Amino acid sequence: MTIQQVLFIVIALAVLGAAIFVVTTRNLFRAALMMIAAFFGIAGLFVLLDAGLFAVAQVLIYIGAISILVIFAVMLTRGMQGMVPRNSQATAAAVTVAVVFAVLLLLFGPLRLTLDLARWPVISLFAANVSPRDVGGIEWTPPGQAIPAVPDTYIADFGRSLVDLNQYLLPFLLIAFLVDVVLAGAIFIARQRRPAEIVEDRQRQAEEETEEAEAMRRAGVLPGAASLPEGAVASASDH
Amino acid sequence: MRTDFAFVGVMLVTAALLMGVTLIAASLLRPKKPSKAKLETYECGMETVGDTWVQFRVQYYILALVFVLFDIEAILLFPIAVAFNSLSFFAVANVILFIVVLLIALLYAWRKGALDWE
Amino acid sequence: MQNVLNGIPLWWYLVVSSALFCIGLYGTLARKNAIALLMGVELMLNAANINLIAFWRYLAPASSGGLAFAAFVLVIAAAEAAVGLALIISIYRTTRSIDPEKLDRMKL
Amino acid sequence: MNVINDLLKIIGDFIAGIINSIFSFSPFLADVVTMGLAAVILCTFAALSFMGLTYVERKVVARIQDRVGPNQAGPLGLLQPLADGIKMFTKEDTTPAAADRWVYNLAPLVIAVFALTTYAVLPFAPGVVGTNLNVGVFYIIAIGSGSIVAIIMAGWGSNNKYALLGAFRTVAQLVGYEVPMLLNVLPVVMIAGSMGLTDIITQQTTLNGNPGIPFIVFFPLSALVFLISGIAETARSPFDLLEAESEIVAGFHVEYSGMKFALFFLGEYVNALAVAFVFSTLFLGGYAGPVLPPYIWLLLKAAAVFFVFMWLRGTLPRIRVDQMHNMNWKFLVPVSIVHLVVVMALMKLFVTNPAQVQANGGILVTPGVQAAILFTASIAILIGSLVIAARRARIMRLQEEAVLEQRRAENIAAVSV
Repeated sequence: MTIQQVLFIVIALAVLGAAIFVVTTRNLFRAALMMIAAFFGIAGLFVLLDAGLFAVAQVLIYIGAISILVIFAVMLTRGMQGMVPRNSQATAAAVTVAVVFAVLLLLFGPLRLTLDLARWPVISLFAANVSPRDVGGIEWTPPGQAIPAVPDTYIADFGRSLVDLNQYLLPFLLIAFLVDVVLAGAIFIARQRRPAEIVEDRQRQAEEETEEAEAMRRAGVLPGAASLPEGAVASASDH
Repeated sequence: MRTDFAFVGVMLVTAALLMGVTLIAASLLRPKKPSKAKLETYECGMETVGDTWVQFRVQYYILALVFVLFDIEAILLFPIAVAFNSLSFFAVANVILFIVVLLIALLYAWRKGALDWE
Repeated sequence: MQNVLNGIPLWWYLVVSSALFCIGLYGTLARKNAIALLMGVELMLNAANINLIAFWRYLAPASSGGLAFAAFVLVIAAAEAAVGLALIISIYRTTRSIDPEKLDRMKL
Repeated sequence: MNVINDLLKIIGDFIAGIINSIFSFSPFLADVVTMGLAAVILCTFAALSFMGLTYVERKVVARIQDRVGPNQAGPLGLLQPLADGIKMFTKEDTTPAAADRWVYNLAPLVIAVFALTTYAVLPFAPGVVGTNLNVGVFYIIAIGSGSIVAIIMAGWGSNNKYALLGAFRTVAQLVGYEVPMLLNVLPVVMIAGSMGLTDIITQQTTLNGNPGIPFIVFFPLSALVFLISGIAETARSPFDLLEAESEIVAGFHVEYSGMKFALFFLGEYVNALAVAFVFSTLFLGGYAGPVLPPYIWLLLKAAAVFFVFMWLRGTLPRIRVDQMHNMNWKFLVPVSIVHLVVVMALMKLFVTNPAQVQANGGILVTPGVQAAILFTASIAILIGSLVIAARRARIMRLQEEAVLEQRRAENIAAVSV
C-alpha cells in the first residue's frame, strides 16, 4: 500500500463521515461546521490529485466564503429552533438515493474495472471514425498507460485558457455578468426595506390590482366588485 | 507539487499536536473548582435574560454576499495574473472588461445602499 | 487496463464522489429545513468537482478543461448559495418559517 | 559558500543529514521525521516570537504614551512574558454551563493551528523555507479563512450574546478586508508571473537580468492598501473594534480564560507577525539585501513593519464600525479596482521583456522606467481618490450640518409657540 492510498482512504472516510453528519444532525450550526470539515477534506483530495490551486481555492471559497454565508443565514433565520432532521418524504428519499447510488456504482464502481474511453457513451458516438484521442481536441491518456505529470506551468496555462477566445473566454465573461445579476438580485431580495418603501410598494400593488380587476370586469370576466387577492393582505406581515 | 503540500499537512498535524498538548498540560496543572456562579454565562454581573438568539441585522449577510462575489472573482483572476506577461492585448482588454463589470456591480450595491452601515 | 496514479485507480475517486453526491442528494430530498437543503446542494456540487478534477488529472492533465469547469462550478456554487440564502432569509422574514414543505405559495 | 550568509541552510542540511543517516533504512520515515522536526522548529519560532512580541509591544506602546511599561519581572521587565505564560498556564479556565462544549473547546485550537500553518510557506533565506508552494500568496490568504471559522465557532460555542455579537462584527470586518487584500496582491503576482513567495523575491532581486527593484516602488498604492487591510485582518488597533470594552466586553473571546484565551492571543500575534513577514516579502524584497545575511534582512524588514503596527496602535484612536465598513467598501475596494485596471493597461503597454514585445507588441522599456511609470500612476490614483473622497466628505458634512441647523430652527420655533 502506498502512502497516497492510505491518505486517500483516511481523507475519503473523513469526508463521507462528515457529509453523513451534515445531513442527519438536528443541530444546524454543527451541520455547517461539519460541512466545513468535509470541504477541507475535499481540498485534501484535490492535493492528492495534484491540483494545489484548487485545494487552496476550495479553502478560500467554500470554507472562507460560502460557509460563512451559510452560517450567517443560520443565525439570521434562527434556523435551528425546533429543527426536525427529516421531512415526511425521508423514506422515499432514502430509497431514491439508494437506487441512484447503485446505478452510479455500476457505472463507476470496481465491477466495471476498466475505464475504457472508447466504451463511454458520449465518446463512442465519435468512436466510429474518430479515435478517442482526438475527441475535443484533447490529448486523452489511454487506459493502462502511464499518466503524465501535471505540467509545472498548469496555473499559467489555466489562466491563459480562461481568456483565450478559442477556449473559455465566453464563460469567463459571462461569469462577470452572472455575478452582476446575482449581486443585484440577492441584494434586492435580502435587503430590509425601509418602512416608507414598503408602504409605497403596497400602495402600488393595490393600485395595480384594482386596475387589473377593473379591466377584467370591463372585459366581462369578473362580474362583481374587485376583491383583493389574499396575497396583498399577507404581505402586510413584512415588517 | 504533492510533496510541496505534504509539508503543509505535516505542519497542520504538528501544530495541532503541540497546541493540544499545551491545552492538556494546562488542564492537568490548573486548579479546577467549578461552582454554579462561575459557570454562568457572563453578562457584566447581571443574569442573562432570554436566549442568545438576538435579532441580527441582515446587513451582515449582505456584506458577506458582496465579499463572496469578489472572492470568486479573485480565484479566476489569480491564474490570469500568473499568465499575465504572456497575454495578448485582446486578452488583457477582456480581463479589464471583466473587472469593470464587477466594478459596476459594486457601484450598484453602493447606490442601493447595501454598503451603508447605519 | 486501468488508470492508476500512485496506486490509486480512477474509480476510487469516482466512487467517493458518487457517495458524496448521494449523501448530498439525500440531504436535499429529506431535510425539513431550507438551509440544510442548500447544504446538501453544496455537497453535491463538491462531488461534481471531485469528478471533474479527477478526470482532468487522470485523463488529460495537459489540458486545462477540467480545471476551467471546476472553477466555473465553484463560481456557480457561490452564486447559487448567495441567491438561495437571500431567498431563505427573505422568506423567513415574511413567514417566520423556513420549512420547504410549508412554502407552497408563489406569492408571499 | 559563505558560512554566515547560509548559516540557517547549513544547520538545516546538517540536521537533515543526521536524520537521514539514522533512518537510512526508510527514506520515507526520514522524510516524515525531517518535515516534522522542521514543523516543530517553525511552531517554536512562532510561539517564541509571540512571547517576545508581547513584551516589545507593551514597551513600545508604553514609550509612545509616556509610560514605563512592564518593569517588575526581571531586569527591565524582560521576564514579563514568562510570568504571563506561567499565569496563563496555571489559571483556572471555566467552560460556561450553557456552552456547546465541543465547539467551545475546539475554537482556540483551530485559530492557533491555522495561524501557525501560515509559516509553512514563508521563505527565511535562500533555500530555507518550509515548502515552496507555487500558490504561496494564495495559500496565505486562504488559510486566513480558518481563523474566521474559529471566531464564529468561539462566538457560537460560548452561547453568550456578547460573544456572538462580537464574533459577527469581527467576521464582517475580516471578510470585508480580505477583498482589498486579494486585489492588491494581484499586481505583485502579475509582475512576478508567479504566486510562489520565493519566485516573488527572486523577481525583486533580478528582473529580466537587471538589478531588481522592490515591488513597493512599482505599486506604492498596493503596498499601502495591503498594509491597512493587513492590520484590519489581524484586528489590531485602530481596527480592534471587537475589543471595544465599553460595548461588547472583549468580543468573541469574552468567555475564555486561561490557556484557551492564551491561544486566541497567540493566534492574533502570530497572524500579525505573518502579515509583517508577507508584506516584507511581497513589497520590500524579502530576504534580499546587501552585506548583511539574508535572514537578518528579513527579520529587520519584518521588525520595521511590525514597528509600524505598534506605532499605529499607540497613536491612532479606535474607529467606529460604520467608518470601518465605509473605509473598506467605499474607499479601499473601488480604489484598488481602479488601480488594478490602470496597472494592467500600463503593464501591457510598457513591457520589459523583449520576447513579449515581439509576440504581443507594446513599448519596450527598462524595469526602472516601468517602475517610474507605475509609481507615478499609483501616486496619481492615490491623490485623485483622496481628493474625491475629501470633497465628497465635505459635501456630506455640509448636508448634515444643514439638516441639524434646520432641526434646531424648528425646535426653537416649536418652543416659542
